[in-house]
Amino acid sequence: MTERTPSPAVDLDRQLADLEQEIERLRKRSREQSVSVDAELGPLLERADHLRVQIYTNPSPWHIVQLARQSQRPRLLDFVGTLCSDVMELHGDRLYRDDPALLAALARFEGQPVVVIGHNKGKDTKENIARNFGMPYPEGYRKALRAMRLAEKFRYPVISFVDTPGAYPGDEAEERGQAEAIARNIQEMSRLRVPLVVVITGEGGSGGALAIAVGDVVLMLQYAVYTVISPEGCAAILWHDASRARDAAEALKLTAQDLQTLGVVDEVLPEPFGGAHRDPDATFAAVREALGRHLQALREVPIEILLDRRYKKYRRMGRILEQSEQSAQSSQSPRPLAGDG
Amino acid sequence: MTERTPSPAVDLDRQLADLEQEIERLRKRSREQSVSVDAELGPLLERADHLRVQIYTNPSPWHIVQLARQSQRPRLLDFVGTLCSDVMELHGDRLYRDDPALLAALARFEGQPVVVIGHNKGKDTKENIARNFGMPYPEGYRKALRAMRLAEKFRYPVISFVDTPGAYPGDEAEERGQAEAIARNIQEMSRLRVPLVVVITGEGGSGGALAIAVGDVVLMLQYAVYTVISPEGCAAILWHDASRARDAAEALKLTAQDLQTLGVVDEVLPEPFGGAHRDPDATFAAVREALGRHLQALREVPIEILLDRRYKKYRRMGRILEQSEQSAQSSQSPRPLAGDG
Amino acid sequence: MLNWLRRPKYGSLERREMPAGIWAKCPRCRNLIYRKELERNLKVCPKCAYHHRLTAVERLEITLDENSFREYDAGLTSTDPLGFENYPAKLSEARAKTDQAEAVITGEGTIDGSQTIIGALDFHFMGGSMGSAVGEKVARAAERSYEQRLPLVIFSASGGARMQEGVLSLMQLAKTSAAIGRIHDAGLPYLSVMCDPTTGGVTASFAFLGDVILAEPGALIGFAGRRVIEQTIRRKLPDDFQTAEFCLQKGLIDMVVPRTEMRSALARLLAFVGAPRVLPAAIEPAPAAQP
Amino acid sequence: MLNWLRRPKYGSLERREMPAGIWAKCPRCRNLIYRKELERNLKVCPKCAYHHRLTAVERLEITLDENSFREYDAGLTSTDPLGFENYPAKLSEARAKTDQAEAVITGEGTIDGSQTIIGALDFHFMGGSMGSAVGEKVARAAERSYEQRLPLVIFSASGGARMQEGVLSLMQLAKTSAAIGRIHDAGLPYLSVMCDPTTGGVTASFAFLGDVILAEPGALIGFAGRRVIEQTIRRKLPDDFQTAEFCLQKGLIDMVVPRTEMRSALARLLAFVGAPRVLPAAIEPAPAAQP
Ligand SMILES: [Zn+2]
Ligand SMILES: [Zn+2]
Repeated sequence: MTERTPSPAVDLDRQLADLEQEIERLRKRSREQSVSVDAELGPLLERADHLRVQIYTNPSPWHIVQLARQSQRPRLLDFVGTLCSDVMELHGDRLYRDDPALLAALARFEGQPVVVIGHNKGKDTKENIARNFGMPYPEGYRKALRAMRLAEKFRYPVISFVDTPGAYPGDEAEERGQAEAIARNIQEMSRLRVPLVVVITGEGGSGGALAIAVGDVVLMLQYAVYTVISPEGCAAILWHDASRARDAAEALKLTAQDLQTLGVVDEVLPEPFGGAHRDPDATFAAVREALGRHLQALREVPIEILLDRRYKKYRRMGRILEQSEQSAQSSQSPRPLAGDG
Repeated sequence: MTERTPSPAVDLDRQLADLEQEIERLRKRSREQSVSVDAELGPLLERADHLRVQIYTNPSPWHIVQLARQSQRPRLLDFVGTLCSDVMELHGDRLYRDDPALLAALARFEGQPVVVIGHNKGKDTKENIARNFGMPYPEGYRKALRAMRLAEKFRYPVISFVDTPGAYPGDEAEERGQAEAIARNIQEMSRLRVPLVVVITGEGGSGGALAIAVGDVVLMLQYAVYTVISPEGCAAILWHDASRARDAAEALKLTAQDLQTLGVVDEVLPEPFGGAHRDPDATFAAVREALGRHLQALREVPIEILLDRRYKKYRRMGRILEQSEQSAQSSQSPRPLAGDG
Repeated sequence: MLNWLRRPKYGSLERREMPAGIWAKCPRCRNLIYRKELERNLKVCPKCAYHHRLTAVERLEITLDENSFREYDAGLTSTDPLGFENYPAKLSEARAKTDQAEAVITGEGTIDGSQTIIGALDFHFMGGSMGSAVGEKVARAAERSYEQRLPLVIFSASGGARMQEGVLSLMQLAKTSAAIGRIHDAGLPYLSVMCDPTTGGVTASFAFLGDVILAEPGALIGFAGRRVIEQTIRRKLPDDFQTAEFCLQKGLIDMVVPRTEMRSALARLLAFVGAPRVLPAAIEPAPAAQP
Repeated sequence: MLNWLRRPKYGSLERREMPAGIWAKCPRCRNLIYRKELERNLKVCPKCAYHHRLTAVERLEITLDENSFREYDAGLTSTDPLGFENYPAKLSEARAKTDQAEAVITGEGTIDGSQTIIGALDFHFMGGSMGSAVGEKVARAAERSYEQRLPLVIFSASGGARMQEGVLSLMQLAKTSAAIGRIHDAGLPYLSVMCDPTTGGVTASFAFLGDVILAEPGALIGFAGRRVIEQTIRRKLPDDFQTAEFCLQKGLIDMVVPRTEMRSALARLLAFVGAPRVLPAAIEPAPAAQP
């Protein structure tokens, strides 16, 4: 994975993009010059369809990034509206503002009370502007924490839906403590005394996602992504070339499958061929089944054991090497260092 | 106390005000017309001195209001600077802003670690503008709560110095939840798991004072005041005449002595003749002695007992009447009411 | 309105929440509304949705299940601890005007079958101001919630602390907040409903300490008064300043709920937080017929 | 600087924090400073008080009592879990440049006699970025604080998460924050010191979770980068945006403490929170002379 030549999947993706460009060019010529291009177009369309099937069958990470960001992809309100009943939205952090980019609600899942939180991305420009494209301010995270404290008080599980490009990178968000709000949530979720189930449904954008994504169980839709930095941002920093986002998407290991392998995601929920938006009901059904199963199992775990498991789960994450010559000394018995001055 | 004629004390105070006006008039005439007014002035000055002694010996509530607001009166930083060592100021609510109207600090009192909070009034216009005349925004109260939580974590007592005209009545303070911040502090102080000693040193202005004035022991300087509404505000509402503030000061029972009688204040700390600013060291000594004595006593009380006492202390406050014909029924056994429809 | 809870007690004068007559003029839209229609609509203007202020009795009537209410501490009243000019006379006047002993009614009842402790402040009684008696009744309600492990619901409508009781009224902020603190410690739900107006000391204590805070549309909610703020900042405030909708946007309250939906919202919340259910007699199994 | 802690370990290259030479040019005031004077002044410019960045070793040297440091987990390093382009080479380069195995040094020591667990991030090592090893060492330090009932002090200097470890680096935010949460539960003090720069993932985890948060003057402190913010809001940011002083005013940190006073500030805080004291040998009572 360290080679810089595109993977076969990315290659397919680029072929498709080139083809689509060619098809569009042909169609434009046909319109402008009123000539028929069917003869040329036919094989191209066929080839494009074929490529699409190939891509959907085994989409590249970059293609999955596109699917995760897809504007028709089911959003938080679709999930909550379908999976929950008796939804009562809670507003505000009781400190500064109600942040429409983050939803907090009391609701019932399969008849049982739960607290639901989630990034509230919109489906169209108007919704997205109203909800800041699902990018919370600190007050969004603080509202989520307030809702989670209610869950803790009433001993109801928390279900968190993750779908954000990231925490909003604005000056006012910084001034009001974006970092503090995220850090606080992460810490408090690591010791919240109720079961926490996270579903990453679309974009899991770095700290802005993690701020509501610490859980006993982290589920992830097949074509969702979860990453420490956007592929574009990564490419810009590493190669000073945002257009190399495809390569970055490969390198970052941001797909559900990769993350399960890395131990970050507990279960990947299958999506319909072509993505969740092609058959939302099937997607909802998969989420419902997994949520029900995990909540049921978590309810039976005594809370101290649950907290200990949760702690150890995150405590294990990452890959380290303890060099043999030193680990025996350092890990078990700290030793003084020889100073040189 | 329901009569509307001024009390003797208020009367003295008015006589002095009239005399001082007359003296100033004479002196002005002497300056402007270069004439000697000594013959006229002598008896007036003598009479004024006499009146002052009478007033300081038994000051009226309105006069005590003036003493409490006196610009030369020792301020928070005087108390903390004199009574505490190793003062390390804490800043900010970790949410929005650092409020200079309210101080929070780690410090030592008689060598023991304590957390100090207090309204930070200034001594001159410049200081007062910087510190908003000791009128906190919500973030001031939230900073105080954060400091109290640290005290709770480290099991150190809290000393709170109260001296404010009130919580700042500005639009932004409202928008950021002034009421919520005060309510939260009051609730949390009622169950904070460390000893809490409050010293009302100057103006105890309503909810803005109470927000840091719930304590196991509430001490009050002799010429401090503590009131639900300013005398001016009370007069304006009751009589549509703010100039009747003297009468309101009488009616509101806002002096330390009155408040001890009402059970709101546990101990009145004597001030030097003429007020704390006439001999600050004596004032500091009185506060130091009382703080030391009460903290010592409170340290020996197991925390559950302390919390229970604190709860009961506030639970008892107020004067009620339970009407005999109903109280036997209502208080012990709720009864259904006869509906008329 | 349902009228099942109304009862004369200090009943010297007729009830006067609204001027008598067949027609009522809406103070917002100025339309003349047939009074019976207004009452049927829970005193919400059918033309402009203006929420007329309710008495505490009316509030309980439209919220609780019929005949489910048992009042607490009906005879508990404030005294005149400071000997404050005119206070006894004002108390008498308020009692005559409202038929109530004090500015809050507390008790227990059911909302759509969910058992709850409930309180309702009455703005018609000295502006719903909180003196010793209001504080005591609210604190006792909270303590009963604690002892009986029942939820607590409080409707606030108050101008603030009752200055005629001086600092003792301020101390009611501490008394009520401490009592609410206990029910939070016990993991019991407390729902606070802010009605027009909820200002001053009541906001700086129990009204803002709810697990969930609801408000009626258009309700004035704030700590400091508009005039004081305008004098302080030397600017005019916008019209919507300190309205329920404004507070919602500022993140200070959870929901703005129209009066006609309040009862069902509370019922859903109480069911959510697991209030004990009392089944209506009608659906309890009938005793087997004796042969 | 004191030099008592410096030691070659990955020692392939000379230390290069500042370009060699007798004179150093201050990047802020542009004055030429005699390098020895700069070192004596803890790398704070004597002309303009600019705080030059320190290595983790330098940080520990000027903070801890001489020879009091015992390092933890010195050999613990990140691997290349994603097979990320060039990452192994970058790690080698950083090791060569800094003589350190990773971007943080952790251990235990005393500050003016107060025992503490301590960590210092090193911006010179891949921008102080937090990968698995940095997260692990910080988490282990927190756990040792928990187990040994000792305070924890962490100096942060970091550009954020280490993207070459992908989401595993993001998970270090959760790992470290959870470990800090445990020491808060145990009532143990944690002091966080933010040095220039402290940004990104480190701010969104342990750096902002201190009981008391200190910062060096002028330190850059923030979550999102200035350029990203400016692109987002389409405005230029003021010069002081995201400085320590700015954060102090915004209520986000407790104190801005000059480097020359940091050791004594930490010592006072540790004494305040009751860190166990280790008396210097010199003032321990001498054994009685044998006759
Ligand atoms: Zn109307
Ligand atoms: Zn310089």
